[in-house]
Amino acid sequence: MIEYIPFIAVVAMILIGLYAVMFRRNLIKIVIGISIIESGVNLFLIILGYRDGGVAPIFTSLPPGTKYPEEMVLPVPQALTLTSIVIGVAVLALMLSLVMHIYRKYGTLDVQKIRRLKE
Amino acid sequence: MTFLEALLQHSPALVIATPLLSAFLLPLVGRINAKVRDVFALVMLGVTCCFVGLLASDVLSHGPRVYIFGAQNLNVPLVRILFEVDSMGIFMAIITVMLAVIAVIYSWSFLRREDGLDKYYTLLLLVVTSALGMELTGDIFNFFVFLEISCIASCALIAFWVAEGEALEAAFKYIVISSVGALFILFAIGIFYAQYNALNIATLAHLLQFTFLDKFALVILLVSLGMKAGLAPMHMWLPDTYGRAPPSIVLIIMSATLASFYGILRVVFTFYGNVLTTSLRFSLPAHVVIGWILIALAIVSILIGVIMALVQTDLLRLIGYVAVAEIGYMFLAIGASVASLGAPYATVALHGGILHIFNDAVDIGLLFLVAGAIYYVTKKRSLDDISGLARTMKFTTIFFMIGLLAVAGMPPLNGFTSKFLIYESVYQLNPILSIIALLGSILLLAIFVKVLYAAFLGSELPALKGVTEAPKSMLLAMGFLAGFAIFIGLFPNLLLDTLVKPAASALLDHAQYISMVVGGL
Amino acid sequence: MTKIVKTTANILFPFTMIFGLYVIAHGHLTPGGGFQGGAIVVSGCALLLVAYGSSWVFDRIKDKRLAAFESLGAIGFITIAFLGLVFSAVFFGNFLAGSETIFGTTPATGSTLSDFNTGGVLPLMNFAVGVKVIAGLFVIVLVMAYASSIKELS
Amino acid sequence: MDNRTVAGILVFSIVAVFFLFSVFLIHPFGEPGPVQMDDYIITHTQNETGTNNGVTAVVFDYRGFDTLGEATILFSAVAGVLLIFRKVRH
Amino acid sequence: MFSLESGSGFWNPLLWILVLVITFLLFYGIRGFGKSTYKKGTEQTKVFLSGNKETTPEEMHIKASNLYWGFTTSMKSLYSVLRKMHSGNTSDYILWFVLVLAVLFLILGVL
Repeated sequence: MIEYIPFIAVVAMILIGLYAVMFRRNLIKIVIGISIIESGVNLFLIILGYRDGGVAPIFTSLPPGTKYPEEMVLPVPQALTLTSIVIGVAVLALMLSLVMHIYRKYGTLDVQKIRRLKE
Repeated sequence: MTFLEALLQHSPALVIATPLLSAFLLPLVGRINAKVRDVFALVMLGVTCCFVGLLASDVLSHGPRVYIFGAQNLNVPLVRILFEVDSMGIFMAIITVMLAVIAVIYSWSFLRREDGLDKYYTLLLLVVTSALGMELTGDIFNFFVFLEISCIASCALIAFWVAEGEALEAAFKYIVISSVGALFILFAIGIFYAQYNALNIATLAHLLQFTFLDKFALVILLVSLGMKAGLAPMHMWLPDTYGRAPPSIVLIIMSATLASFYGILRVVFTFYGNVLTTSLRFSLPAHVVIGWILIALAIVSILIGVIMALVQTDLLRLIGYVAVAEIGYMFLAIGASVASLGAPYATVALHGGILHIFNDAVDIGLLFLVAGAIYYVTKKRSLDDISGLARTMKFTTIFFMIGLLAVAGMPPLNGFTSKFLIYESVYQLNPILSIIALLGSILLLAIFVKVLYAAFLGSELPALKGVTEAPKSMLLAMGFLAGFAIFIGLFPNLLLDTLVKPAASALLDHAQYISMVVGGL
Repeated sequence: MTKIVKTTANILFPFTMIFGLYVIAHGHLTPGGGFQGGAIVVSGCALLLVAYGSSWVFDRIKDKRLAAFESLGAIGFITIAFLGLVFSAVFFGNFLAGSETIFGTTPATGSTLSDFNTGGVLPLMNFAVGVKVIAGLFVIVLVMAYASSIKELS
Repeated sequence: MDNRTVAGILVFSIVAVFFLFSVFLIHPFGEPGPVQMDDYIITHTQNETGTNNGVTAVVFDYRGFDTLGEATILFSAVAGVLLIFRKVRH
Repeated sequence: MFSLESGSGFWNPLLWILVLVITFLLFYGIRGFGKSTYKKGTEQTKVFLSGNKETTPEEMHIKASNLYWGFTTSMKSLYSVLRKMHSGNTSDYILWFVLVLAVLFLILGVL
């Protein structure tokens, strides 16, 4: 059980984010919800690549006596997470600038009132 | 090695790199002169077209082509990203570049009076790049990256008319939907990585066991990509977006949507190709279950699309709902093909589905361009405010009628050819499906007769006295698509034999796709 | 903002800059790289935005110029990839690694001390990405801060 | 509680149960299953790419094309933000 | 070469056009019988609306939202459901996504 706690944290984060997107009415909170989902997925990728007692896969001044590859964490998930974080920043910037404009046009941030496009 | 051979060898990379480099250069080119910028965008897309054509001629005659980034040869664990171009991918790439060229030609006149055009062309080229990348890549994380590029760039383009609140609303909805979908796809990629420690599609397809986690990932991939492709009941973003984006952009967003649809094809046929025939509980084969799920969602899409389109008054939004119905036809064909895998009519259904991708791009694209022309000359969106346009806009009316008949599946236009294959093959699976598909087509005809009557026939309204014909470049763009519609309607076999049949066999022959990479080790 | 904030920002800004540039330059040796270092530099610039106000910064740095810099960074990155096509006959080829020229030393296997002259094209790519991220993130922060400070958009 | 909330909570809990159930089938934290790709990268980073940093080697060399896509995403976000705020000028 | 085979049937657009042209010629011939008695500018071409006055073209035009009135009225219950479904609310879009996700999880989880 104890070794699955990080995975439970991942699921909890994804579900909290999904809850915010589904049931919160404020646009900013929806944006925050998407950010939380993204953090959860990033955490998921990172914990997939962890090896017990591993060090970062960097050879500069590596502690002497470290056996590699057995004592290094996996590098690929870290690279994927890096990509994913930058994607998250880009999405966040675009979403927040849209929210700024929507607030000026609609005068509200309530998602139930921002629905001129329906039916 | 001659120059041409070298070019051919590197063309999978150049297909992506050319539009990408031109997108990076465009803000700098745009500082010189507006005219130079427009020509630059078109010329670079033309160069991309040449590379796609070169690649297509090679792939169709010599089989799939693999390109590895950063190394000459495949080596034992596939750590590098690679492109695997087969007939299906190249078929989609041809559709993408065709739509892009037409959209650029159309934009010349359509957006002449707008500002922010260098950003517009930059983002347009980026969406084209991302759609091409999704179609040619052989790496699942790379697919996700390109999906995100298309999501962000199209979102910014949807909000092009920032002065309208509705455009911003549509853009916000689009980015929420697509980023949530993309994050779920990333979660599924993580599951694959955890189980097999690979990110390459061919390797993963080779290793796939259809464990519970694989089923879980399959559901996430199907639903997320289905939402991006506009499958009901997750289609609501599509009419919003298509109705509020500039119509030239709709063509580009449509190519991204079709690339998501291609993603579903790839997932079902290649990724899970090895395990499709595994028996689940109650001795049901997996492909029957997946096929009927797709068929059910497709039927819902067709019915919701046509029924909702019937009551729309906003022309662009109406065509958006029709696009949902057309997506439903594609999913119907694919679902029927998966459900009856192995039967002779499964191949026919797949041919119909793949041909319908092309026909959908041409027909819906033509209708959007016509609606954009109407908006350009009248500045009105609602069908209630326009009437009698046939008197002044003769060419536009003709193009609209071609698009109308083609979408409704009337012979001898191109919509009929693919729908004919779909009806015939689906009938053998279950006659009721065929009847629903026909009913949808009839309702589509009714919808467009309404539009024809309301917009083009009838008396001339006093408010529309000064209306003239649309500018020449817009007519040229519409003419291209109308020409395609007629030509494919008259000679369907030309397209079917050269592009569609190889694409279908490439999808069905997943063993070849896998052995191109895994066997080469 | 008050004088305390401005003075603190004045003192911290150069250190942030230097640290960010260090992270970019040593991306191939220590944790970090173009993206991370660029983000650190932009956080220093955001400090200026907070301390002096966005219109003060907007007067001094044009967003168009920053966007052009960002394009240049992206073009630099893809140009290095194209150079791989020219010199090692494959797109994204690492043509400098092991060439014993600039950045061409191959480090000894196992734990080594940091040798700046390694990594092939990786330091160059880090630099290009660093330029791109600095300009790109800064223009996003700047435009959004300025737009939120004025009354009327569009 | 209206219908929407009830339906929302219902489907939300179904998805939650499936997510929770699925992650317990993944390998435990700290003991990755197959590692052939990552071990190859760790052992070959220094002589293939000439860099000491395994993560940078993956980001810029082995999966450099992803990084190009990532840079493109940032570029398109900047272009998008500037497009949306194009009317904001002095 | 020009016919599209589907395994159970075929479709030839050129043949279809040939049939269409022949039919048009036939109808053109039939039309010729009545043409001789048709005279322009006489009582024959006047509009007759049961003795009512002819309205102006602007009044004759039916607006798009009024077309298919009968169909939409008879399908009122269906349309009220569909209108409620297309609420235009961003959260609802995600709700539909999660709903489909849950249904498919159940289907593939049970099987």
